[in-house]
Amino acid sequence: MADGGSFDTFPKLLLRNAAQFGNGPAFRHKDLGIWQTWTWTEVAGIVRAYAAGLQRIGLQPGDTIAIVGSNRPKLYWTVMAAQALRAIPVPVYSDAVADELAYVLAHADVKFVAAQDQEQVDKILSVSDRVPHLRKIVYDEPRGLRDYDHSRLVAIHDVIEGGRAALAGNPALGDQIDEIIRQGEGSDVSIILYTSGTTGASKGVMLSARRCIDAVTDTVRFDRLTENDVALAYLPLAWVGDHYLNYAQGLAAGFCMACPESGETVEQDLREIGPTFYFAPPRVFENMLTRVMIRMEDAAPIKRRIFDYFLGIARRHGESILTGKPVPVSGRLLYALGRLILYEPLKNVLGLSRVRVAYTAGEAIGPDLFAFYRSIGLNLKQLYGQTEAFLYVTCQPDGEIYSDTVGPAAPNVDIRIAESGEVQFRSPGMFVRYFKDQAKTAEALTPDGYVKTGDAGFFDEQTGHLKIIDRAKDVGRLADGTIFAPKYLENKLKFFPSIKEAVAFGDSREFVCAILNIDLTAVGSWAERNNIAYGSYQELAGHPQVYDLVTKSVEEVNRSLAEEKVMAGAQIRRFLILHKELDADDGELTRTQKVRRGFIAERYGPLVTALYDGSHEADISTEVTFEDGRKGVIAARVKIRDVQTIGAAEPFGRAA
Amino acid sequence: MIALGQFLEVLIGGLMSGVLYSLVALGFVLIFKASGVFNFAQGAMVLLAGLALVRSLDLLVANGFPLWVAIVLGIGFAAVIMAITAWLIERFVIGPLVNQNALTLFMSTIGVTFVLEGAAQMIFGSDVYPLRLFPTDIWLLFESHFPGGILVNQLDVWGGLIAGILVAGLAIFFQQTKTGRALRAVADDHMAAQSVGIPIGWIWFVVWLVAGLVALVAATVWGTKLGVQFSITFLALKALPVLIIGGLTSVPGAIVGGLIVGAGEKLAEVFLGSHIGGGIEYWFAYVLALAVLLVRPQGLFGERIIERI
Amino acid sequence: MLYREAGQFKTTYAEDMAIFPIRQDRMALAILLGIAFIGVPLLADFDIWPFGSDYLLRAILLPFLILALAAIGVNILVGYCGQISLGSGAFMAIGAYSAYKLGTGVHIPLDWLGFAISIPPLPVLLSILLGGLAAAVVGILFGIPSLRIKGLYLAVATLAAQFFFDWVFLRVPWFTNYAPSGSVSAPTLDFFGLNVGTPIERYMLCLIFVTVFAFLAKNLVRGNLGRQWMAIRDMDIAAELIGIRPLYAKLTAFAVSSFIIGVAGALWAFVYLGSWEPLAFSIERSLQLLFMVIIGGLGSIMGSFIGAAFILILPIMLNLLPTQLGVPLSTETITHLEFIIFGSLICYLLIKEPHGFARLISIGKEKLRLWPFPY
Amino acid sequence: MRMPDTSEILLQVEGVSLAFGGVKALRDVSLDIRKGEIRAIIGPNGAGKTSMLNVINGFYHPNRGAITFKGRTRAQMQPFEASRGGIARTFQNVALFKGMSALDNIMAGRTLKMRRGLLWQMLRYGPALTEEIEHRHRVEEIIDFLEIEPIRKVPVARLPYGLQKRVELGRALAMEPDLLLLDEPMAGMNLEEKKDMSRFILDVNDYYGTTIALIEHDMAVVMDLSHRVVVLDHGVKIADGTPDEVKKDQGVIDAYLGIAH
Repeated sequence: MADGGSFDTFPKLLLRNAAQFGNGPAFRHKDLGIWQTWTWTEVAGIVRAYAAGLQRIGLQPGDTIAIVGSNRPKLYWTVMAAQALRAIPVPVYSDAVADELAYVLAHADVKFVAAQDQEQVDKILSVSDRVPHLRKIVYDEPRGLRDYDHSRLVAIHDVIEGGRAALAGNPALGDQIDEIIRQGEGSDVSIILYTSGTTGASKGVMLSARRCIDAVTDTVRFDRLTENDVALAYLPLAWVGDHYLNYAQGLAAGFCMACPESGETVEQDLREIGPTFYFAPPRVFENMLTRVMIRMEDAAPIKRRIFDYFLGIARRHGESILTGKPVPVSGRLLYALGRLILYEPLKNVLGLSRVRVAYTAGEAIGPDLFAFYRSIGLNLKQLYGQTEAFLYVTCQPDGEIYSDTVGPAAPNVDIRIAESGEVQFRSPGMFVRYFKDQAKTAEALTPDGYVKTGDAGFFDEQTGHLKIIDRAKDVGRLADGTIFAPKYLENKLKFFPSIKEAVAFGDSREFVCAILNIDLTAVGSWAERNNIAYGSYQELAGHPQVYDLVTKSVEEVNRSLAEEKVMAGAQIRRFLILHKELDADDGELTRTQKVRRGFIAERYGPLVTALYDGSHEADISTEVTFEDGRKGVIAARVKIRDVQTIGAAEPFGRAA
Repeated sequence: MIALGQFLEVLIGGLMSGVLYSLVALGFVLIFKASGVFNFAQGAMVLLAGLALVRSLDLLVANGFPLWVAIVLGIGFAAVIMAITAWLIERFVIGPLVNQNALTLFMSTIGVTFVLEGAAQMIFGSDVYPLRLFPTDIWLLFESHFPGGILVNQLDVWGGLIAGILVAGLAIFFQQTKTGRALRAVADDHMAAQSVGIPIGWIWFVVWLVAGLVALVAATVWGTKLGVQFSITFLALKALPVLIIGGLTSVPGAIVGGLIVGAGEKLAEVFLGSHIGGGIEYWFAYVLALAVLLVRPQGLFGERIIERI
Repeated sequence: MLYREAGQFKTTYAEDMAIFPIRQDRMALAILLGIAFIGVPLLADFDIWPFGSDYLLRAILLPFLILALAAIGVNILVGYCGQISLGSGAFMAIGAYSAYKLGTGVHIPLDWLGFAISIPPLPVLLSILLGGLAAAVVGILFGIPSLRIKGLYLAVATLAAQFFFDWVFLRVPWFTNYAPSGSVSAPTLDFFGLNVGTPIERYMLCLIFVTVFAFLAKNLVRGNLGRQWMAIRDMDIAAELIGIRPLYAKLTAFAVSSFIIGVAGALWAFVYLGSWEPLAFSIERSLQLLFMVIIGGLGSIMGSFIGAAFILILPIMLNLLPTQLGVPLSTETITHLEFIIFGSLICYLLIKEPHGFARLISIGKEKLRLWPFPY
Repeated sequence: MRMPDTSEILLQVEGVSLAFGGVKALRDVSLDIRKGEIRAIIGPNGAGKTSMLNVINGFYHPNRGAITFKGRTRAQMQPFEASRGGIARTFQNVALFKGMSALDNIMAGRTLKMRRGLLWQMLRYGPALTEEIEHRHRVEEIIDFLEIEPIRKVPVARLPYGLQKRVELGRALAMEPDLLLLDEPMAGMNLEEKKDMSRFILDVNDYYGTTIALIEHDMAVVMDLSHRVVVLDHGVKIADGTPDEVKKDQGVIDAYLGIAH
């Protein structure tokens, strides 16, 4: 077992791992059909050569180097090599459109960019006139780049080999690189992570090496991660989660990071590698469960019966068995049978059977969804974090798991609830400041040095855990004063497999309405089974029977809201199903796939108006961006449904 | 020195038994032309037809029916059995295998062979049953020209006569009747035939039925000659080399091929067998077919195969 | 359901291309081999059920192993290379008689040249292998037509081999060492001083042969040669256009197939029958072998075993079941019933599952791997 | 688009005529294919395009005329000799080995490069295993190149048509050909698949430097992809030149008049 210990920079940790774990696997990458593997010793050698190569082409301490692409060992090594040279890596979301990319590259004053492939290189070249300091682009995959102007382009492979040759030819150079690594200090800026904030331009969060390692050391100890663990590195490189959970924890604990073959094969690769440490946002768990349910719908009746029966057993006893609470012997026996017949095989086909610790975070997870995974024996826990904290603010220890809390403060983290209800914290991994943005930095910090999270929450009295309700600024009230927490409602809606996205409106309004997205996979398969023909998403979304289906779900939500005193008044009275899927390319979702409520309200103004003026359909035309970047206009007539509410509230239609 | 008389006698005997091969081969050609199925079961169909005929005949005669009534009824009964067989084969084997490759279809007919052989013997018994429909006396011809004359079996003459009638009948059927013409359309192009509204299932049934009736005719001749028994199926196997020599798709080819095989193996047996050991008949036809294949892969009368990609 | 594949990842191509890349499959195979190599001899040694008498060993396991071996040979030609053969029985005969001649000493009098070729009796193992080799040589000869003729036509060519060799071994007394009855007996089974006589010894001998040959055959069919065979089978024109020589691919298939069938024939004669006549290798045998591979699974080594087991066990079941149920059937009826069942099964499988029981098993395995999902 | 570096002629067809019985598929056609170029052969249905490819790779033997490939002139050769000489092709109707996986199909394309004999393969040990692994590696590079990683172990019969075409291209690439003949590589594809396939064809030409001769019906694709175009009509060559030249040719316009494209 290892942790950050007394090491204060990542390159030093890398050298430590090479010495300590030598032939243990550091990186795996499914490439050319098999899991190519590099040991810690090999990686240390490659990074040293890479650093020498980067130095040769002009990377200086303090320079910024952007990294654009998906999870590839060479891109992680770029981070390491840059840090070895005391330069600052700046990972950028690989699916960022040209404008976003240009903004980050320019704002971070990058001199170098490491790009995955031709697609990313093209994107960078298309905005290079807006990035004044850009000197060189290094790339991983040479395909299609042969005829490009190579005065500014060089393959990472060539950089590494160049570095290797230089090291071989000049022993002093090696000493020099080692010296730079030795000189590295904990106060060095280790990385700048650009947040994809829900509002405004993204901010560059500067994290220092010492703080990063301190934070990581705590959680590695907390979850007892060792060099024998394996994690699948499939989250966006530029997201704090990937950098923390995989890169930083990997270096601190010495565990192996496995990079999938491609975006399409993540599921398959997850099955093969069988990670022991796993993180996924609730969305991923939800998709996973949806797919499980859809696939099970095609199963033979007897198998379905077995499935349902043992899920019932799991619901009753699984959670208790996992947390070590007393369970009757019959329950234990049935659960053991269920493990053999269902839970273990199911985890196996999902690729989760070796998972020791799994986390989810980013947004609230549906209680049933959460319970499902825990009941089949997956040690799924919640954490609450932020880029500004270098992830962890709170996390749930083993045995203290609740679906509606995010756990107590993580080790060495200070949390307080401001009078406004906002959660504020101080943590070991706390960011230094926003890059080139004094004003925003000041805004984010309290005078006494706490970070404002912008989230509203409170400590649960029974458990002592933190509960997050919503973004502080998003919590509103209906005209009659009822509390309206849009995300709370949306999460409830989204728990139904047929609903993919939900946007709730109601602040300062008479009642609550919602714009919904159906889930094409789930509803499509339902349509097939019910012989409903459809030619497009739009057609399916507007189908009356689909509306009937969704109406039932919304009524279900209302029923559960009615049971909660505070929320009973905030039942959904009207909804519509949007004719297109909400899309990050159109700015409707953030890059982390969160809905941008304000933007949507504005973009679909006519629809929102119609929701509140009692009409039963409305026209809308919107501009959309196609996959290839072209723009076009989609026009549609969208139907609006009234929904039965439960209890006191009168349905809108009949009252009018 | 081989006497000319002996040679002619052997030749004629061979040609006549060749006619019998031709009769079975005809059944093959019919089915292959119409459905592209290489019917391994033709021999089993001969056995089935023969057993149905001889057993019903025996039963009727034993119950006091006059012979000619028994013959008519017996043939009618056997024909009905063949019709049922044709329907079953079309319905349960060939129909479901439509559009499969030739090899799969061929193997399926091996399966059919087993079913027919098993069922025929289970229902009608598995002994040797003598059948007497035709005279089996012998004629001695040209006694004035050759010492001892040339021995000719009357049955063989009957066989030749029947084969001739059968071929003529089939020619009329194919040329003149609506179903016959439809059959030829199907043979040329399944899709096209289907698109002009010819029900393919019906056509195939008719093809198998005709093949079954041809088998029945062959059974009458063979049964008279050898008695109806299981080994008939092996003799029927010999229709395979006959087909290969004549060409799979040619009716005249089947006749000529049969004659060649019949004459060839008899001559070989008599004039060659004495030198290298008897029983050449057993394999001669196959080796002859193999030799023909190496020279003319499409057979003597077959159509040239042009490969396309 | 029993599979736990998460975490079984491959870091080298050698691992990825293993015969059984999944750990659970390797375990199953190990168990099976353990039973075959250790369990059966132990049980037989202590006369424990079902090995109380030799019946199971002698009448079921022994023929099963040898016919499975022959079926592997047939499968290589028919299942992998797509060249139909109705003459497998002849190749078994060639293997058997060649091994017999070599095992008892060959004497070819060449009177017109004034001398004779004489080979003293060879050791049994060598005779058996050379018997296979002789079959391979004849196989190549009869494979040559396959370059010009395809499919059904080839079937007739192989029939020619069947009938010709039936005749040869019946009528040419040299092959039977001029035995007046035409029936011959195997030499003593002496393997490096080890005399194989008891049923269990015979069983072990065949088991070793089958295991080794199955392994070698599996290696061939998953290697370059196997791909060439399958390419010829699936689309010969395209195969030729990517540089596969039909001559080489087809003749190797004929050679390997005939070799294995020949060895099986020699084992059948020497180890199972002891003494035999040409009838043991008639066209019935050829059809039986063809049925084994169709029922077991064309293009599957495992299928050859399943097919052999099925074809052997079905008649025994047919004999036993009616008696158990109190409706004893005559032997004749059982034979006819057998015909009908085999025939219908062939048709059924060709229609519903052209790849035989092996495919059904692999579908079952896929289901287990995906459990609880249906697909 | 990058033009080929050389004007070296890789393949020269001179005065080739081909007839089946009375049907004349090709009449005195001459054309050349230069090293490194993408050469399109177009023409209305029945113009003799596929026959031309069949003549080039030895599947049909021309009645008259000669073919010079890599400096060697020949009147006839067997298809496997053509493949040995470095000519690979794909087919109008996908001609994959249906019973094999995508990986095995492409591996089969390596046959010519594999040397180990039957006995080594039987043991699958030592040199045979090394060879198998080495070629698997090359094949994986092609799989990566064509972006078919997720389906490498799927039996090709289960693949959708567009992917089958890609596997077929992979099999041809596995031969590392000097000349790649593509017979309607985009027939029956939707727009998206056509775009992908065009990209792959360009990439093959660019990355491997393979000379490509292709038949295609989609004129837009032909004009985008090819360096030079030859037009056949009823077995006769009616035009030959750059896409722009061919587009303006009156004979071509007439030949295509009334034919829906």
